[in-house]
Amino acid sequence: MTDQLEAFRAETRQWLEANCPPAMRQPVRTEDDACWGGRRATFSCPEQRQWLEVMAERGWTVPDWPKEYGGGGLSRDEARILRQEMAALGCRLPLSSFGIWMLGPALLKFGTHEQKLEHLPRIARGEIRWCQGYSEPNAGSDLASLATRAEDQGDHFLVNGQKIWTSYADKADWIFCLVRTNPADKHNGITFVLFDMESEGVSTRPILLISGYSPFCETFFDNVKVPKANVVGEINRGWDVAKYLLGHEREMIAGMGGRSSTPVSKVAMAAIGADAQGRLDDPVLRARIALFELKAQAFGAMSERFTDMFKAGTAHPAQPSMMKYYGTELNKARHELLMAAGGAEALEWESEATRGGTPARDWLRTKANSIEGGTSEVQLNIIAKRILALPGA
Amino acid sequence: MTDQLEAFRAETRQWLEANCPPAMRQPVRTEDDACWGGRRATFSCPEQRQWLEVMAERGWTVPDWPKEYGGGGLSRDEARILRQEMAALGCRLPLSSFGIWMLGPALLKFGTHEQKLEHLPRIARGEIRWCQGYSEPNAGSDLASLATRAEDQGDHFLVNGQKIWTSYADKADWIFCLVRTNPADKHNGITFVLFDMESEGVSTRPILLISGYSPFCETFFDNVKVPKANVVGEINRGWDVAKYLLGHEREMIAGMGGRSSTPVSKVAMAAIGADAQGRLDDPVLRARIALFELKAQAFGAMSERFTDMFKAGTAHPAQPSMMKYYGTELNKARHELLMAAGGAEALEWESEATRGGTPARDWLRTKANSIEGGTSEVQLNIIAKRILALPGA
Amino acid sequence: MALYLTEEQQMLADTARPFMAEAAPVAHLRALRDGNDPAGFSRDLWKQFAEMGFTGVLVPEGDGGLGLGHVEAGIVLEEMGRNLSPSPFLATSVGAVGALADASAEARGRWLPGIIAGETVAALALEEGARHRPERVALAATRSGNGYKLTGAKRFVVHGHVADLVIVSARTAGGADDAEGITLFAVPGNSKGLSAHAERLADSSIAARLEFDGVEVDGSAVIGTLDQGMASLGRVLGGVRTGAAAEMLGVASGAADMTLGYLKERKQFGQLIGSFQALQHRAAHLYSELEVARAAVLKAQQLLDEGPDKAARADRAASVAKGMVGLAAVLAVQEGVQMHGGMGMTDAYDIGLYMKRQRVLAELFGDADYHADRLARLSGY
Amino acid sequence: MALYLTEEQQMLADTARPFMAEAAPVAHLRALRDGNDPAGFSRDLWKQFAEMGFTGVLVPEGDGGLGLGHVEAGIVLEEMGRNLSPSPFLATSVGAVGALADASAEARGRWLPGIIAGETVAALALEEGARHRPERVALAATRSGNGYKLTGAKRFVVHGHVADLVIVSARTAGGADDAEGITLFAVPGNSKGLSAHAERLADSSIAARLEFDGVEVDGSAVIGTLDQGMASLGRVLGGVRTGAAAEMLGVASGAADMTLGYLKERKQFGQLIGSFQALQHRAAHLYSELEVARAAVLKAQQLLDEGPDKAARADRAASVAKGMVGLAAVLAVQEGVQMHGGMGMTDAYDIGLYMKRQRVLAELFGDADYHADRLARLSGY
Repeated sequence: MTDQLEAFRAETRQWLEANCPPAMRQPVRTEDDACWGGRRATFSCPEQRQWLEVMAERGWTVPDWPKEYGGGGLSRDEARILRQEMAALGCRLPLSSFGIWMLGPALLKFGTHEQKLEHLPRIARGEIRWCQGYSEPNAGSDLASLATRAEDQGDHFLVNGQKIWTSYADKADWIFCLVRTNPADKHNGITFVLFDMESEGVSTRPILLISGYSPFCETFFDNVKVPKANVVGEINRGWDVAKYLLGHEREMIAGMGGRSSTPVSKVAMAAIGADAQGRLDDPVLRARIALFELKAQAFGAMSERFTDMFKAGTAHPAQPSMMKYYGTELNKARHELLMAAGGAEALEWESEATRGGTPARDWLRTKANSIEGGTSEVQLNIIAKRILALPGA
Repeated sequence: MTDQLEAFRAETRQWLEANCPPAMRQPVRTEDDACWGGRRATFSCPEQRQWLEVMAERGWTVPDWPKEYGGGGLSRDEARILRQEMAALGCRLPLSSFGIWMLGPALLKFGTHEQKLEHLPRIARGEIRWCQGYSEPNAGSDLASLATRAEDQGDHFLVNGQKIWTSYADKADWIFCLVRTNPADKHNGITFVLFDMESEGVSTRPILLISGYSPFCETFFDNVKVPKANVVGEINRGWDVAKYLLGHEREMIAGMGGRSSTPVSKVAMAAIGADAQGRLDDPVLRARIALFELKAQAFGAMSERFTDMFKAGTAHPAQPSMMKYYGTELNKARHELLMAAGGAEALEWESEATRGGTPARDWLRTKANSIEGGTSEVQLNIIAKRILALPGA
Repeated sequence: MALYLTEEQQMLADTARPFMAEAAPVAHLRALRDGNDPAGFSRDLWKQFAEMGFTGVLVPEGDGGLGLGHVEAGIVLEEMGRNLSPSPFLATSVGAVGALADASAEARGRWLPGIIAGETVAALALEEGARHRPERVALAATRSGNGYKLTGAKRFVVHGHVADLVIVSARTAGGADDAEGITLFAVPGNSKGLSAHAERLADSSIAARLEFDGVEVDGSAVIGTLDQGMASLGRVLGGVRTGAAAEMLGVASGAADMTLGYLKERKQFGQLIGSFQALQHRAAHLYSELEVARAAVLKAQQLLDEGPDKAARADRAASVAKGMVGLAAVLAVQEGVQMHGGMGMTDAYDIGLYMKRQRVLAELFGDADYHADRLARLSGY
Repeated sequence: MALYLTEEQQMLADTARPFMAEAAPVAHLRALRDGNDPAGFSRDLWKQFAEMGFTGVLVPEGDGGLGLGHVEAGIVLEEMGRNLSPSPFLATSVGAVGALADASAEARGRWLPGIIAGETVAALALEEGARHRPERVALAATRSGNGYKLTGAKRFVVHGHVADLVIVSARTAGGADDAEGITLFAVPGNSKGLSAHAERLADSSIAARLEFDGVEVDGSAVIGTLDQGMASLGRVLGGVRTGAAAEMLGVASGAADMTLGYLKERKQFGQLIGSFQALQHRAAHLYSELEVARAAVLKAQQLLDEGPDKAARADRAASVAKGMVGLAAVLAVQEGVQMHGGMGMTDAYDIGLYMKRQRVLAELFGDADYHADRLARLSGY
């Protein structure tokens, strides 16, 4: 077994070295610099398209999906080895996709064989770009209070309403979406449906964020026809699918906390310099950074532990809430320190020196970390109730 | 007017210089080192008794109370001048007394002429030591849920129940006490009564605190007879008196935050020393102290502002809650830093070098600051409701 | 002096508040930003400031101003902060006016009337590194005939690219880290050899990097005593630190008020979110921090206004004010954005603009880290 | 290695937990304290530790021990912390055993059997100032015949007044601040010239100031290489810092559990106080901090157990663990006392004892301030 895996590792490395173009071994700088695929896919360079194609060919955009649905059919160990070897070479993800990260796992668990065959291979090849229709303007943290109506018309639903925070809805081809099919039952009146964003009655409007970017949209549905064959799971049981997906999303976001990034202290030393004793020449900031980095390193261990326990199936089911809460708050704290460390220059919004205001825009962007995917307050409620078993008010 | 005040200042200084014994110009070290008076008064030295007597003679133990009740009859300005001159000479308070700080103001506002004549002069002269019977074991922050019963027996009440946190009840002569006279009405069923601690059926048990001291008692009432003449205010309206007193207590505690004390940095420099650049040789601790002292100095300004606004009658009536909350939390933070600054030596519990464990015991004592007189949580509730007008849950 | 506003000061506040809310509300900032205004502020508004008497609030009556103090200047600044009103008021009417108090009669006669009239805009060129280090001055001023020649660069000069007058700290003796040997100069913005590279900041204000390539000024440009500029500079910094604190306090108060309003109108899980105790306690804590910050600001302003006798105390109090407001205000905007939830992340809501402005004001003239450290150094630890 | 306990380690935990809860619960500490016990711990309990195999957990099998690692030692320490069990385990079975790994065969033969048998108690004499500064060593060891003569003083030597063996850091070359020139010695507690001044600490443990007045030891007392003691000392510190972190984690977990229990039984305003959202959020936050601290401790333990290859990483991880637990545990005991209200202030309730023990453990081998600074220095900033 181990010999087999070592052989797989060697082959994989060789193949990656031969097939991953050097341009695709550079870090991704912005969300737009990643490859998102779709009907209207744009590629930042020819190598990006090439990399997507060779990886999709092997099913390695989704290494652990079954081969019949366009996946690589790799075992968990093989998939891990592929990830490790890609990381070792610095290979970019060939495809960034909500289809892979979110819809795929839900379809694999709740979809019919027909639905899997129709959607999964196109996701794997990056042919269809998906977006997620969950949040609504008046729902917020209380997601299940969603109001977008789906009227039963026999073989189809007629969908009316509005979604918000749909990531890249203006660039997506299809949407997976929660709609209300029974107004009388909050949780058991929700259905999980899929439909084409080119359907009549769908329109989108990008939302300008405080960071100056517009990764999200408002999305409007005006008498949109959705065939009943596009229901995933049972009618009125969409909340089960949604919860499964949310758990998945939380883990993903939680996992991001552990990724390595330039230590704040390095940024600070570059901008501020050292004193005669070799210490950062800003004593109070230095102390705040030191206490932060202590916590960040401890959280690095926590991320490792969470991953290990999650794999072993021994993590508390609500543990992702803790990871999400702590990781996002830490990331916000990190960017506050980075702004202090950068001083006046970090305040620049458009300058070349800051690559178009990257420090300030990233800092503002992180403020959403503790809001999207369930606010910090919601995570604390979950920890209090589900882990600590504290009583309801 | 100003001339008159200046003359008063000069006389006062002269009198204090002539009459305040040098031993009474040393700072008070512990609560026991202060003069508490009472039937069983003990004096740490003859000067302490002498100082009480000469001050009581002039009514200056309670400078702004009316002369007919044993006070000094001073105007607000004169009383301020007296305080300033005492502070300038370092004169101790001649008398520490809950009778002065708490009961007196309540009697002056709610008492009958007879009650004032009976009690106030003895308070002023330190003849009777008072304690306060408010808290009960099952009430805590929800003070008004008190259960100590007072049964109407015509000319007297029969009191049964238990109080807790009665300061120095084992040393007090009389108690002012909240009792329940109507179990059907939470707030309008409470009566404020006074009685002698030597009454039959009263017993006390000191509570050992984590600091190793026992300033508080549990106090038990077993069929204690309390004449109706000892009711302050109306029967069943004792909550009004209590609220008035609590506000008074909160102000007093709030005011304590502003008192000057050795800066943490001085203690730290003495224990740890300076580095080559003259900075405290513990860089992260130094930063934490610096951020603390910044806040403490800002709070010093706040104390000044609160006092000024309070005098001018423009402070929000719930502002003492903010002062109490912030001041006590700050004081706890201060003692955490003092413990760090003192290092291993500050951990000593009985040593001579620490004057019997003063740093550690004081540190532990401050933990009660945010509990007694209304917890921090209660203060935050009050601020949220009464100042910010946030809605009830 | 009682630590609250006098009746006259309260009257000024009652005038300044509606004026600013009408003349320069957040919509005014948005219009400048969306129109990509090259100055970053409105000269028309500056004229209106003059009509209100704000521009000369700190100019002595003998020089044609109102002869009022830092408390009054702070009232204007707080309302600017509350409305995010872009204005050269802090640099000009507090900073430059403060510096010119030590300048020659000639320089005062040259600059003050324009400032009072709302025609002259000034900038402060005091920084050379990424962080606030006013005592590190490398820009050199060398003797040249009857005057001086200035060579070097300054950074983070807010609206320095359009300033008519630039107050510059320059080295006339000693090394870059010496407190001695610094001299302040009043340099015309249109001087030969002075060039500006302007950059928009996160809050849509514009700051410049100024290059001094042998800029020549005559002797009347010297402010205060040659080589002893730290005295004037210290006084100027006391004023602008306190002023920036007042403005940032306005930003924080505006953000907190907006957030409180949101807590009282937004429903989640069938309840007003302001009824959730966890949010109530956080709001109450924030309120407390802001009250403490307000007291610290007023204390510094009053001490500054008490004149030279209180200079040392005022100097410390300015650091307490700037540092304390820095701590309280960052909490106000962070809680503001978080409590607004997703809405708080959108450019359409104003709360994000408060976060940006707070960040810039926190950095300006030293943040809480700087001032905590400064107080520690002044206290000998 | 996966960052959770192996089955064997979990089994040890399942054994240690009931043992400690029965043999050395908080009542055991109270009995020692109220009886004013002169040692501050029970020799009987130490014998029981030996019977359980705990005393030799880190002693190699070749020397008669269990040959297990810091994860296993940490399991014992965590349960000690949870029960506030006073024991010389950390100093003896982690500290001294760690030091003796570098000692002569003679010294190992002399001390290890007694330790394993629960007959020998060791103390660590590493501090000379108020705060943890292990690299500052002034206590001098000078050559004397075949051995050394030790002169100077050490502070904060936990149960140093009754120790059979004292591990001492001494200066054999260089100045007081030099990293070079330090040598570790294994000194018998009953040596001539060694005197102890014992002081009870806030948590009822007893620490001594040790005076070395020309204490003579022979060459076999030298641990590791002469003048190169920082290597051994560093390894010992890595072990005891991680061990103190594990014990403090137990203290914090015990305090948090007790507080959670109180939140679920205490009523105020007609509701369980644990139903108040503000307290729920604080409890959930505390839970998160403790989980993170737990991960940091286990990481450090595993790295220590991976041997010399991982020494540098383990050394940093120990600082992360000690610092992080310091931050989390102080929160646990503060929230514990506050949420217990007035009850938390009474000696009759245990929560205050947790606060005292936490404070002492936080100071021992460096607090969060020290370790944050140390990590910064190691990272070159």
